[in-house]
Amino acid sequence: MVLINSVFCKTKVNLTLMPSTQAISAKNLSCTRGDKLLFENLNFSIVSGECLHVTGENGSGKTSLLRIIAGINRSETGELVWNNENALVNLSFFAACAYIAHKDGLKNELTAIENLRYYQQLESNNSNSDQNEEALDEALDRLKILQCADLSAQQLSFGQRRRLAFARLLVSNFSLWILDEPFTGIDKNGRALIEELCVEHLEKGGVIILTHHQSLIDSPINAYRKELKLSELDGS
Amino acid sequence: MNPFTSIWTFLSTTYHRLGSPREFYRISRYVTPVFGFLFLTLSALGAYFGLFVAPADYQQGDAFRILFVHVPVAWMSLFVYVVMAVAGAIGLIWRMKMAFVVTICSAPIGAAFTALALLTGSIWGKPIWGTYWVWDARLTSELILLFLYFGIMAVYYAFEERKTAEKAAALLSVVGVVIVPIIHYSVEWWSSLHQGVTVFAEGGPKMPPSMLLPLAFMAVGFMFFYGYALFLTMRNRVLINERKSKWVRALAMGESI
Amino acid sequence: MNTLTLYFRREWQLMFRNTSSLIQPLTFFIIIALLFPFSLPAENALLQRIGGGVIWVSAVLATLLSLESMFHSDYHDGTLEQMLIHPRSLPLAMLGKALAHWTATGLVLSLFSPVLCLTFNIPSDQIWVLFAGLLLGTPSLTLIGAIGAALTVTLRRGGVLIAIIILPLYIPILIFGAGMLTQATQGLDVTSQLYALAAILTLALTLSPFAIAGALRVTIN
Amino acid sequence: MGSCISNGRINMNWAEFFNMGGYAFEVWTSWGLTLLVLLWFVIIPKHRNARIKHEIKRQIARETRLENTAP
Repeated sequence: MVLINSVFCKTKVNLTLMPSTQAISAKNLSCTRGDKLLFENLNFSIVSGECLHVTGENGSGKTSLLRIIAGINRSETGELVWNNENALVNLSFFAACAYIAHKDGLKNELTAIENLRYYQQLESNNSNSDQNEEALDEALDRLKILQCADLSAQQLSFGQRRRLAFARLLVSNFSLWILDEPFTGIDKNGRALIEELCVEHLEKGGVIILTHHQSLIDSPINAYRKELKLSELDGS
Repeated sequence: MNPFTSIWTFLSTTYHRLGSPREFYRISRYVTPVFGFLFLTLSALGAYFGLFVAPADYQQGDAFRILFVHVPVAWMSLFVYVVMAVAGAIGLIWRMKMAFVVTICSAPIGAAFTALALLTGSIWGKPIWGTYWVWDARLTSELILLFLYFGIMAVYYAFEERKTAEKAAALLSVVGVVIVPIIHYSVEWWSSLHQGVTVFAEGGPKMPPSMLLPLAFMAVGFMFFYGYALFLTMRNRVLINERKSKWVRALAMGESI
Repeated sequence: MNTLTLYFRREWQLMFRNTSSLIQPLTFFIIIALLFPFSLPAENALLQRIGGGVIWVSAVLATLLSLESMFHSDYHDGTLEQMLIHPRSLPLAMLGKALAHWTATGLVLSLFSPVLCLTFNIPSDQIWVLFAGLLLGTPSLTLIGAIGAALTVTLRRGGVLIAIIILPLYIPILIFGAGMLTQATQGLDVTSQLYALAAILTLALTLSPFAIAGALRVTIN
Repeated sequence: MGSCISNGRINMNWAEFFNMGGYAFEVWTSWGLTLLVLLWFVIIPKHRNARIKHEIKRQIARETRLENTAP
């Protein structure tokens, strides 16, 4: 299955139409690393406008869970349901889902705008280049890094790189954002900016799944928040 | 119920049973000794006919008696590779735990068969060709096969996470099985020193029955040996893989399952 | 833009930003090939006889060397994770990437091989045979090798492991490629070997992208 | 050859049999090596099986001890 499902990929997925309500739910997910059982029988269900905040100790499997939801790793049991369909064999899920983690997926050799353009081209077949370029500038501007557009990613500061990674969310039409520790290494203004983007996304009917080691009580996201706590299992 | 349906039901239940480590461990307890017994009987018969009964070859003298171990071992080296790759493919496609165990446990056995085929082949070559090693097509193919086995084992031991290691080794064995025929034909083209295929030649075997009989006994016997050794090693691997589970813990405490 | 072109162009863009990745394989190829005359009696007749084989072995080693870095940076900067989950076909993406990689290694080596042939005193009619063989054989080397690169990308010391798992798989290509030259020196026809190399290339082009994609899905976790 | 069958009785000349028509070294090394390898793949796993079970038993003992000492 692993080999085959990527074969019959039709790249022409209609991205412009976001269904009015989105829903993602998980049934009976589990994950083991080596001998250690990170979690089992894990369930959740969120719909449009909700943000799932995954919490837990270090090593409790937060990142592993996010990678399973994003489709990088597979759960040994259970299933993931996206809009009433099995998510991981469904191309519309992969088109709708964006995953941003510690490894930012940016190339040192390329400039900020080139990095962003690659991700834009990946997700769309729209060949109107003027419109596309406009969208890139707009995304960079929104994250206040437009002045860095022609700098290579290597020259960016860590905070600027993070912002560039998040700009990716704006150039394509993703309805599910999966964010692994989105506020790490970013300054106060940057964090406020990202929170603002998240709220906007949730208001539009998007879905967010994120991990953050601290409380989100003071954050504007808190109003949309649902918590999923991963507890330490004893491993047997 | 018609016989076809019942056979199918039997096969599918067996498949599902063997797919579960616990069921495998339970069933293999009875199957393994049977394999061992069949191997002993058949190879003892083969050895008797091969060493005592078969008359000396008019060209090679008694040196041809090496072939009674060399040929079955060489066949097995390929057979094991195919089993390994098929199991690997089953594991990757249907995500069957036990299939990976078959792949991983077959590799050392197959490598040993290959090494044996090489050793006995060159020992046989010394009196016949006058040298231990010639760049003959079949010896060379065996040598490459040995490296393929080593590659699969090396990949398996390179990963710390067992599941990744199993899948990586399985994938490599599937890739290898596609390339093995190409290697075989390329090496054959490259060198045509060796005597032609004797056993499965057109128009029936050219071997006299006195030679064919022990060869057949040994070949089938070695097949059972593979099953025997495979199940023995698989039982250990299952215990290690499932050591946290209740049934293995109960087993270690002396309870039966 | 379709997946194949997108990845081919991206890989090119990256390679030209990083010039050392273009120069290294070629330099390595030349140095390896030129080590042989130093380690053998400097007789023109001998060098002429072994020249084709030496160039083929050097091409195999140079390809192998370049493979280790094929997925390295993609893995470390997270691009590979993103590739696994974008809605485009991963095998096609890998095919594009591998072909681009070939143009920087195998193609460059093949184009340079006639010059090396001159240093080995290989007659001009055989230079063409060697060139055609390399042109048909090196893409298969890259495509098959990429499977090994994908399997070992997460390992800290993957280089030796790539060699162990991939070199045995290279033997048919080496046999037909170098054997073609032996045939040519004896004045025999080489078309059947060319067909064999073409057949291997066809297989590699169709199957190895799936194997590379499968290997990445297995090892990235 | 080392044996001949006459009147249903097998008469063995063992010295001749072991000599293998002058190929004693080759034949017996091949058969011996094969036997050795086959034995290896039987003895080692059987030995290992007992050891694995023993180790799991020790592990369980360690765990129960930890549980008992814990408050």
